Amino acid sequence: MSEKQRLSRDQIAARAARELPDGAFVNLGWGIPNLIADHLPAGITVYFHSENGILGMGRRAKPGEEDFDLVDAMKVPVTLIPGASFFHQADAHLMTRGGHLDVAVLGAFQVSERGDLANWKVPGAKGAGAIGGAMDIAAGTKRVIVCMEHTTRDGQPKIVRQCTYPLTCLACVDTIVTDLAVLDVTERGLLLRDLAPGWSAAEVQQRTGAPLSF
Amino acid sequence: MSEKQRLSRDQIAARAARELPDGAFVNLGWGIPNLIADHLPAGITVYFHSENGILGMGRRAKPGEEDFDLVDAMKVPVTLIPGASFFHQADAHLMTRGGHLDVAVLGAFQVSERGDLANWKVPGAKGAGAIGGAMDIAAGTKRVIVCMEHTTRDGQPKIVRQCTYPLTCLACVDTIVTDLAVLDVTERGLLLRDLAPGWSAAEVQQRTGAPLSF
Amino acid sequence: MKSKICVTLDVAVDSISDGARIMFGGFGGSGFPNNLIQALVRRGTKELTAISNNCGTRDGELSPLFKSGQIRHIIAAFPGPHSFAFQERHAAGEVTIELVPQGILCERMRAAAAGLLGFYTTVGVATEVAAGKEERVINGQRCILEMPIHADFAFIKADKSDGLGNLTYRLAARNFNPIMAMAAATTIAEVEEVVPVGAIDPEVVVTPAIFVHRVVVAKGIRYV
Amino acid sequence: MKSKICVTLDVAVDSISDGARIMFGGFGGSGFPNNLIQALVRRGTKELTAISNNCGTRDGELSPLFKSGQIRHIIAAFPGPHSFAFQERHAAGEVTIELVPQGILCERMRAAAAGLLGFYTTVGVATEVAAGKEERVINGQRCILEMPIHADFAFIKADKSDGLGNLTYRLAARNFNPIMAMAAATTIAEVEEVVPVGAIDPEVVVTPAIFVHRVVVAKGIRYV
Repeated sequence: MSEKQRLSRDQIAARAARELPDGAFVNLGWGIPNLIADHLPAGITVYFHSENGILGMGRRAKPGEEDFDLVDAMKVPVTLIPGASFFHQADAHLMTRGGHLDVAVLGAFQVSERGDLANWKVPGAKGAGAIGGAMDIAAGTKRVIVCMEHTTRDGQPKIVRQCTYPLTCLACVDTIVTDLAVLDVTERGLLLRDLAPGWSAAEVQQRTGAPLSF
Repeated sequence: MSEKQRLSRDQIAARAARELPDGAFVNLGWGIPNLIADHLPAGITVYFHSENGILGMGRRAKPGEEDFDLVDAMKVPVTLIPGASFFHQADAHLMTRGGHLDVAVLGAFQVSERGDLANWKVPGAKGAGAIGGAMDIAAGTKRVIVCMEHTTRDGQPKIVRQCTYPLTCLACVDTIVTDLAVLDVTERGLLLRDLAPGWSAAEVQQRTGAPLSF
Repeated sequence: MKSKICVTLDVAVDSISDGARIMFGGFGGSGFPNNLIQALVRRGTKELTAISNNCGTRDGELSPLFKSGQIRHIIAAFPGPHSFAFQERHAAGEVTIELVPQGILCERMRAAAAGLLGFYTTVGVATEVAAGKEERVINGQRCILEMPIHADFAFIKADKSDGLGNLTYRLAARNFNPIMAMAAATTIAEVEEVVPVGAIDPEVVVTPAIFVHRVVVAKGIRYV
Repeated sequence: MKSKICVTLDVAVDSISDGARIMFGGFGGSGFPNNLIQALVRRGTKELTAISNNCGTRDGELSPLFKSGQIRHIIAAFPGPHSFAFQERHAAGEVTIELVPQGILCERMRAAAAGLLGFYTTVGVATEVAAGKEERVINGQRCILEMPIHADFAFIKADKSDGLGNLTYRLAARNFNPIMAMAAATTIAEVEEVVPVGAIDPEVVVTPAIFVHRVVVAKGIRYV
C-alpha cells in the first residue's frame, strides 16, 4: 500500500503563510520557511526581517537586478519594499532576542510535545555544526512556527515526546506546520488544529511520536 | 598675611588644556572643565564628546546662531566642527564606559591619593543628588583629569588620603590640575609635576591632605 | 493593516492606565515629547513610574506630571537644578526616586530591549549606587550586577516618521529616544512631520518601524 | 595630527603580530574585508584567533587564511557549507572552533565595546552552547552567563570614509562591521572611497571616527 499524497514543500509553505497576520514583522529560516514569501495571501503585507540587518525585504531579485550587497540570510539577492530599513547585526538580533518580531518560521529536525526545538545539528554528524541565528530567534520571538515534513525519510516521527537531537531551544515552538497537519503546542500538549486534505486525525496520530488532542 | 595669587578658573582650564593631545576625543564635565574648549593651544584639534550623542563639538553658538537641538551636556547651544557625528545616548556611553575616549576632564569635591573621585554629592545636602554621566565617564575613560581649586573656601584640602564625600569612582583619576599645581596619581602616591607661578612644593604640600613626592 | 498614525495627542495616549511605567525621551531641553506629556496630564493617569534622564524644568518636561501628582516613582540620572515640582514632592515623601548613572540607565534599558536578564559593570562599585546589588570579581575587577529596566510605554520625540513609523531625529535631539523606543512594550512618537512610506532612505532610518507603535504629529514645544 | 589614511593595504596591516585576535566583518558574501585579508596572507602572521560569522567560502573570505595555516582558533556562528579549507584544518585538529549563537556573538562583542564584564541570557540554555557556563535563574527564567569577546584588531569593510574615519556602509553590507569596529582595540577599515572631512552628514554617519584607527582604499572583491 503506497502512502497517501502529502503536501509538497510549497504547499506546506503556503499553509504556513496563512498563519502570518497582516503587517507582521517576520523572520524566515532555512528550508521550507524560505519559500513562504512566494505564497503570501493577496492583500497581506509582511515585513520580512533578515539577521544581517534588513527589515522589509521584498521578493527575490530577478536575473540582472541582483545587488550582492542586498542579500538575505541565505545569501540570496533580494529586493526591498517601501518602508524598509537597514541596521547592524547586533540591532538585528536585539530584534530577535528581545521579542520584537511577531513571528519566526523555522525548519526543524525534531520538535517535542513541549515545544523544544532541535534544528541545528544532526547527532554524530562530522564537522563543527552550524548554529547561525536560530538560537536567538527561537529564544526571543513572540511566536515560533516550525515548518517541516511530519516524518523522516524512513518514516520516523519528527514530532516526539523528547528530542534526541542536540537542542536549539527549550519550549519555544508555538505551532508546527507539516505535510500532514497543523499542530499547536499548548499547556496540555499538542493540539491538532488542521489536517492536510484526505488525512484523518488517527492517521496523523499514528505518524506522531507524542499524543495529540483534537 | 594674605594668601598668594592662585590661578583663576580660566587659568586652571588653560593649564589643563595643555594636557590634551592633538586629535584626542575628550569629554568635559561641569565647572572649570567646561571652560577648557576656549583655551586650546593653537594648532591643536580636539574632538569634544557630549553624553547626549555628539562627537566633534566646536565653540559655543553665538547669539542668533543657537539651535536648541544642538546643545552640550550643560544645555548650552554649541556648534560642530567638520567630521562631527551624532548617535544615541547608549552609544555615547558605550564610548565613555568602554574606554574609547582619550581623556575626560571632570570637576571634583575631593580626590584621594589613590585617585578615588568624589564629585556628585555633598554629604548631608538635601535632595536626591545628581549623578549624570560622571560615574560612567570616570569608570571607563582612558585618562581622567580633575580640574578644581586645591582647597575648599575655608582652606580645607580637597586632595586627601581618603575621600569623606560620597564616592563617584574608585582609583580613576590620573592627573589633578588645581590653582596651585599639577599632580599625577601614581602607584607610589601623588607626584607633583608642575607648580603655579610663585608657589613652592612645600607650600603646596602644606595645603594637601596627602603626602606628595617630587 | 491598522495605521499607526493617531489623529490627536489624546488618542495617542488613550490606552495608558494607572500604574503604568513610562519612559520619557529628551536631554538638555532637546528631544522631549512635551506634547504627549501634556496629553497625559489631560488624561490624568495616576501612580505612574517615570523613567527619564531628569525630573523636569521649572515649568516643562516632566514638571507638569509632578505638579499634578501623577508620578509616584522616578528612575533618573540627573534630577536637574530647576526640577522644583519634583523636589517638592520628593521632600514631602510623595515621590520616590532611584538615581542611576546615566550610561547604566541607557544600558539597563538596552538590556530590556535586547532580551538580556542582567549585566555586570564596574560603574558604581563602592558607591551608593551599589547598595543592595550583587557584587563579584570578574577577571580581577570588582563589578556589580545591573538589571534591565522595562516599561509599558515610551514617549519619544522624533523629527520625521513615515507612515509605518520609521523615524529620524534632528541633531542631538536623538539622545535617549532611540533606546527608549527599543526598550518599551509600546512606543508612542510625537513627530514634526509624517512623510509617505518610502520617503525615508532605508540607510538613514534611525529607529526602524518595528519599534514604533503609535505616531502623532505635533509641533515641538521647548522649555528653557 | 597623524592621518589615519594608509597608502597601501600592506601598510594597513603592518603592525599585526603572531597570536593576534582579529574580528572580520561580513555576512552572506557582503561586507567582507577581502583586500585586507589578502594583505594579511602576504604578511604571513601566524597563530591567529579569528572572530567572524563564518569560516570562509570555497576560495574567498577567510579561506585563504585557513589554507595558509595562519588561523589557529576561530569563534563563529555558522561555519558555512563551502568552508572547505576550514573543514579540512578542523578535521585534522589544526584549528579549533568555538561555535556561538549569532546574536550572542554580536552581543558579546558589544559587551566588550561597552565595557561590560558579562551578561545573562536565555539563549543557549539546555543546549551544547551552555556547556561550562554559569547558569542561574533570574525572575523565574533559566539563563547563562556570557562573557565579552575582545579583539586586538577588527578588519572591516565600509563604503565611504571621511579623512577622520567616519564611516557609512552600503545596504546590507553593514552587518557585523559597525559592531566589530566598536569592539576591537584597533579597527582597520577598507573602503571604496575616501571623501573630505565634513562631506558626510553628521546625522548619517554610522560608525563615528572614534572607533576607526586606519583606513585604506581598495575596490571590493566578492566571492560567491
